[in-house]
Amino acid sequence: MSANPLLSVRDLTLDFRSRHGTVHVLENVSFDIAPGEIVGIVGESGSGKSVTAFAIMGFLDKAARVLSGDIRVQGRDVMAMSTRERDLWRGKEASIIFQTPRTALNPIRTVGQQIGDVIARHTPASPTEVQEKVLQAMRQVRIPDPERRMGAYPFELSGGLCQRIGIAAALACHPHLLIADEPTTGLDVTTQAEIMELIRDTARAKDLATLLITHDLALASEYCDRIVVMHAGHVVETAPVAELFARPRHPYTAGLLGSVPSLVDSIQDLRAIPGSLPDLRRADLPPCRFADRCPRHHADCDIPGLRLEGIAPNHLVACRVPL
Amino acid sequence: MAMPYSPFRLRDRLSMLGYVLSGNRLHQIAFGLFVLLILAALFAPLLVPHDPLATHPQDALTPPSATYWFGTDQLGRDVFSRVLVATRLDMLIAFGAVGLSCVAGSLIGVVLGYFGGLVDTVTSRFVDVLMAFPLFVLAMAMVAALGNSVMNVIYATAIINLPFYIRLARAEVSVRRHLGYVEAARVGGSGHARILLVFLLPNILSPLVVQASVNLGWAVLNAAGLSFLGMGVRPPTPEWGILVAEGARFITSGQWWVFLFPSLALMLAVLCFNLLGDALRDSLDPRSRT
Amino acid sequence: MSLPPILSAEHLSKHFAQSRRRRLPGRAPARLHAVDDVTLAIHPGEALGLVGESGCGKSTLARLLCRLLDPSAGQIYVAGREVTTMSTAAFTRSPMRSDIQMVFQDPTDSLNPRFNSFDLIADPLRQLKPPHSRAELIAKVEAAARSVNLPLDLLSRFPHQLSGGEKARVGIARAMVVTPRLLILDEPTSALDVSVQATVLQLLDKIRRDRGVALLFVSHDLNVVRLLCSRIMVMYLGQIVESGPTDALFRDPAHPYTRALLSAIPTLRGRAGGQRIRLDGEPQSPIAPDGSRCRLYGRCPAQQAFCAQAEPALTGQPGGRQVRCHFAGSAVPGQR
Amino acid sequence: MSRIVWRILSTVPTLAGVLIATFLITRVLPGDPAVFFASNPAMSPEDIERVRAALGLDKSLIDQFWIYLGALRHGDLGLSISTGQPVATEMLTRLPASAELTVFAFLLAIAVSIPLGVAAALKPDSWVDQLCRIIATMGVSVPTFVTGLLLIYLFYYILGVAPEPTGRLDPFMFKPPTVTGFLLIDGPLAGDWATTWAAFKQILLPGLTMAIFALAPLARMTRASMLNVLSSEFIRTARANGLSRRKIVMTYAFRNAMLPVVTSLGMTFSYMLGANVLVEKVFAWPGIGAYAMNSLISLDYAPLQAFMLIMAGIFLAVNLVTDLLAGLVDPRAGLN
Repeated sequence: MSANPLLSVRDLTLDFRSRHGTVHVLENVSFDIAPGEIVGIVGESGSGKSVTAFAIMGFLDKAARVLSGDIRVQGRDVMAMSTRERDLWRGKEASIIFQTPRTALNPIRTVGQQIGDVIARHTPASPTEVQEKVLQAMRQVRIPDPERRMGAYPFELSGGLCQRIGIAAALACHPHLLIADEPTTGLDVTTQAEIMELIRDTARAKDLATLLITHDLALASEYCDRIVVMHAGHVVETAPVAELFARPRHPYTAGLLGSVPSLVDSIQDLRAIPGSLPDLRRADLPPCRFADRCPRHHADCDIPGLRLEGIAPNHLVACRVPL
Repeated sequence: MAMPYSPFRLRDRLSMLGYVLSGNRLHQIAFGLFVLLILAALFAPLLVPHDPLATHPQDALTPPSATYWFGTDQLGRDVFSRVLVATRLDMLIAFGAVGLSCVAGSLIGVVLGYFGGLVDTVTSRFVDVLMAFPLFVLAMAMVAALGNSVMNVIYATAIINLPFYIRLARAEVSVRRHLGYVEAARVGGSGHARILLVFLLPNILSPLVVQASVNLGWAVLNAAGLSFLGMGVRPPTPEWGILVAEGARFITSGQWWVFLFPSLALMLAVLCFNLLGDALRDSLDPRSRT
Repeated sequence: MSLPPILSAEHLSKHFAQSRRRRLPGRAPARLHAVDDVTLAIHPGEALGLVGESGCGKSTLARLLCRLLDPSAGQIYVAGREVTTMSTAAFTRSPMRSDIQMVFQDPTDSLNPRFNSFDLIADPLRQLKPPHSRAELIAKVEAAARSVNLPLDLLSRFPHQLSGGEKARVGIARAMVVTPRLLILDEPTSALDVSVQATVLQLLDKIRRDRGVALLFVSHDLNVVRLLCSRIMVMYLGQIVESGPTDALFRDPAHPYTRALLSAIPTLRGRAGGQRIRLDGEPQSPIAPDGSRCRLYGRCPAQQAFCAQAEPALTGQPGGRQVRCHFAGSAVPGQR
Repeated sequence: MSRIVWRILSTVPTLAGVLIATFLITRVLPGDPAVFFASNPAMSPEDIERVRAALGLDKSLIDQFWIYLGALRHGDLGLSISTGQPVATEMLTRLPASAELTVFAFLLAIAVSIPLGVAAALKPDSWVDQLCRIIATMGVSVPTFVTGLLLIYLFYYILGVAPEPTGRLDPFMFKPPTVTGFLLIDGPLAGDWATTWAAFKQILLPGLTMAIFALAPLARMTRASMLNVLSSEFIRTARANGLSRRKIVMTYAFRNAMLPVVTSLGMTFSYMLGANVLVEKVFAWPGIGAYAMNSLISLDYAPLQAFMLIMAGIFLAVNLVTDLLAGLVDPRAGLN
């Protein structure tokens, strides 16, 4: 892990209490992001990737209970912040953008006003200055004709433009950390490429630590520097993109790569992962939550205390019998 | 031959009801009240301590006592017996009116929502016109036009509730008619009638049942309101609205029991239906179900 | 191909009148051109891919071909017989109904929540090919379940008790139980996780190979279509803009839109053309499109002034390909 | 702008339906008004016919309808049979009483229910939320006439703080000169504070009764709408961008939550108009509800017809205004 991370998540363990018992959502989740680095968290639904993002931003709902862990952004303990501190921190130091860009915007307020609200909240500025900064923020995300568009309502703009507005608002106050939670789900392929290029270029230009949450391995491979693979609330592997795809060490990562259509030549080469996610409400979850589906399952796997360990430089894996 | 893959059974439904009730004290109370109301409606004539119509002039306007639990009215009739016996009539009106409007309204609404088109436009306009009138006054006018009788109160109440079912069923169906399972049924060879009856109607039953439960309360209010004004059911028939109207005369002279007990009965019945509606809403809402 | 097509369509169009509420009084109703002049044929045992972005009309086209919607113009032939003259209701009652079946996008939406898996699969059988006995019904339903690798003990479960992959398989079993000759699949895997998607794709390929069932696979995901289909049609704003064998289309996309689409797909293997092709500007409105210019005009990186004056026609190219572009087959300035 | 005109025009068919319905309702009421007039035994059958002709009852229904419309154009609502007075005049003297009561109660209900609903939504399961829930459930469960009677019993008989429930003003007090017809406005205009205070005391109990009736659905709706908006994605975005709680609640949540509430205000107002009949009876309020009821009992159809027409007209107007109001706030309606 990098020497001077901007974001560091250490041993984050949390569960949800529901009517049907306790759901063990995350266990010992750890990873870092350096300034200017784009890290992708990849996993299937139910792997806990969005919960991780929400924990960083302080968005967990009441049912969630953090059992252990430490989240630091620029060395600052995020979970120790008061509500007020966190409100002033969000949007200024760290921002998050969501999927379904249109519903993520207030339908009855112009997009310019909405970006302006963020600027006015975090920087002392006169109305005309705010106006100028709104235009600046819109130009930064390459919105054509911002003077006209700032008076538009979300319903008058396409999904791609709405997502640009979301990014403009998130980046308006120049945060150091950007979390993008499935930012292109529901957008067309051509729009998706534009949004992802915008995120990548901005991260590079502003030295922004970026966390991309996605279920799309191919997308992550194209735009990220490093990938964190999650399965059932565990980080199972993390490595630089090229290395992860060239030589996956965790059987789950390998299985995932085998099931991605863009990575194989013919349908016969496609490999599905047998079985399904374990029920996270189980009290007796095995140390390795992939054990029941794993082709390499071994007696050692059932010994408690499985940790994410370095297997090569910058390459960590949580497996007793890595590939 | 035994069914190898058995669908839902009654027992499962009952256990689900138990599960829903177990969660909420208020819902249990509502359900208990509902059972009491039904029992009272069925067996009131057997349970009353006095003849509800018999007058005891010497006991006129006596406050509640061991003999007369809720006191007596100006003619010495037992208020308790009258309130209890009135349950049957009020329940008959409520269930009759809601049953009629629910069945007719949801059938109309389902057809309108599914087929749309000109008939839908015209009928929706008609419903708009109906809703433009104060519905209670409309019911008054209808009872006046049709004549004072219990059946006419039921019809009038049913008609003013009709728009709600038409609108509800129409909205629910027009949301669902483009859903995958309806298209799948068409690809699977089902005709329109079968899609309506087998696929759509059962799936919109939940909101209809919730609406019906709330409407039972409205129907009771409506019937009582009509007879309070001297329309519909006529004295000396015991009916909650009439009892309240009769009691109202003695408020300013301090005989509170004559109006209070029928009022309480009325309130409890409506409260019970409203709480039951909430309970059903909670239990039938797919988001709150497991 | 020597065999006659199972399903073919000629000059098929579907226009939707815009709702009156959005219309201003005194103006003619605007019409949304969802599908415009589509001609295609699907042969037995073939897998044809239909690709396009949201709103391009691919789902409407699928529903037209499935006789769920009546076309505004054009003809559909099932095994050479014209069916457009029949009403959708009459088609539902005809034996051709079982020949063409459909699998829907959202596995949750497309399963009646009040039926268990057994009844879900049995329903089309009861309507279209009523079995003679209950034993026969059970046997056929179980066979359909086995053919999609659905464990039989799941047959008594209700949709909300099934996982996404299991629901998708129930949906396929329901279509397969009446032994169709063509399956129309409307984004059947877009709601599934990749590892589940892989099983479903392999299952569909196996069904095609083992039973000779033709597939019309509608998707926004070119990579998925590439694996499953031998031929691909690309749609843009209601029109087919390019069609051809999968390999050729991927190797050498001829239409600027196809090229942009291909270049936008994230991939590990390094892009063939290298550079991302951007489509700038907003798409034209699908409502009453201007018939005198190319529908990609305004976004096309290769456009010439001429493109704004004439709408290109879909023209045949060598190798069984078709392209709707004025510059198809010729070297385009600034391209390639 | 044209959309506003369009919205206004869209009430025309409903208005036409209302006219036809009011006309028909009174024609199917039992009892021949002419016979009622002629109940004097001295009148011969010829006299009855003459009265009938004078009332236009011998013409066909269609002709009668045109006569009815023609009279309406001149503001002629016919003659009351029981009093012999023009209905329009009687209505005008009574309408202010009803209007004052309804508007008073409506404003009271809005002033209480909206803050209550918002507060309940901001703190789910707190005491405010419980209070809101109790009020909402009780409000719809207690019949208005029972509420009225309970208030009279409590404040007039037991506590003796309220005046006797006999109309708008003590019979021994002089009405201020009529400007608006609302005593609470005309009193201060005339500088007559004693009368104003007396009128206020009179309107308090019936106003409260009606307000309690209207409060419940409004509070419930506000709470539900506010909860719905607070859980929506754009509120999450606003929080993610660190906006202040005040900004989020007032600018982002409240304005959006009010859209459906404002639209439902028209409906609530209509219910209150209907409830007027009962409240006016309980408090001997000299309004149009009581007037309509009396004419209904004496089968005097002209006042009833006028009452229905006025009620429906007010309903349409209020709905139009609330729709336009909501449309001005909501850019999606395209009104501005």
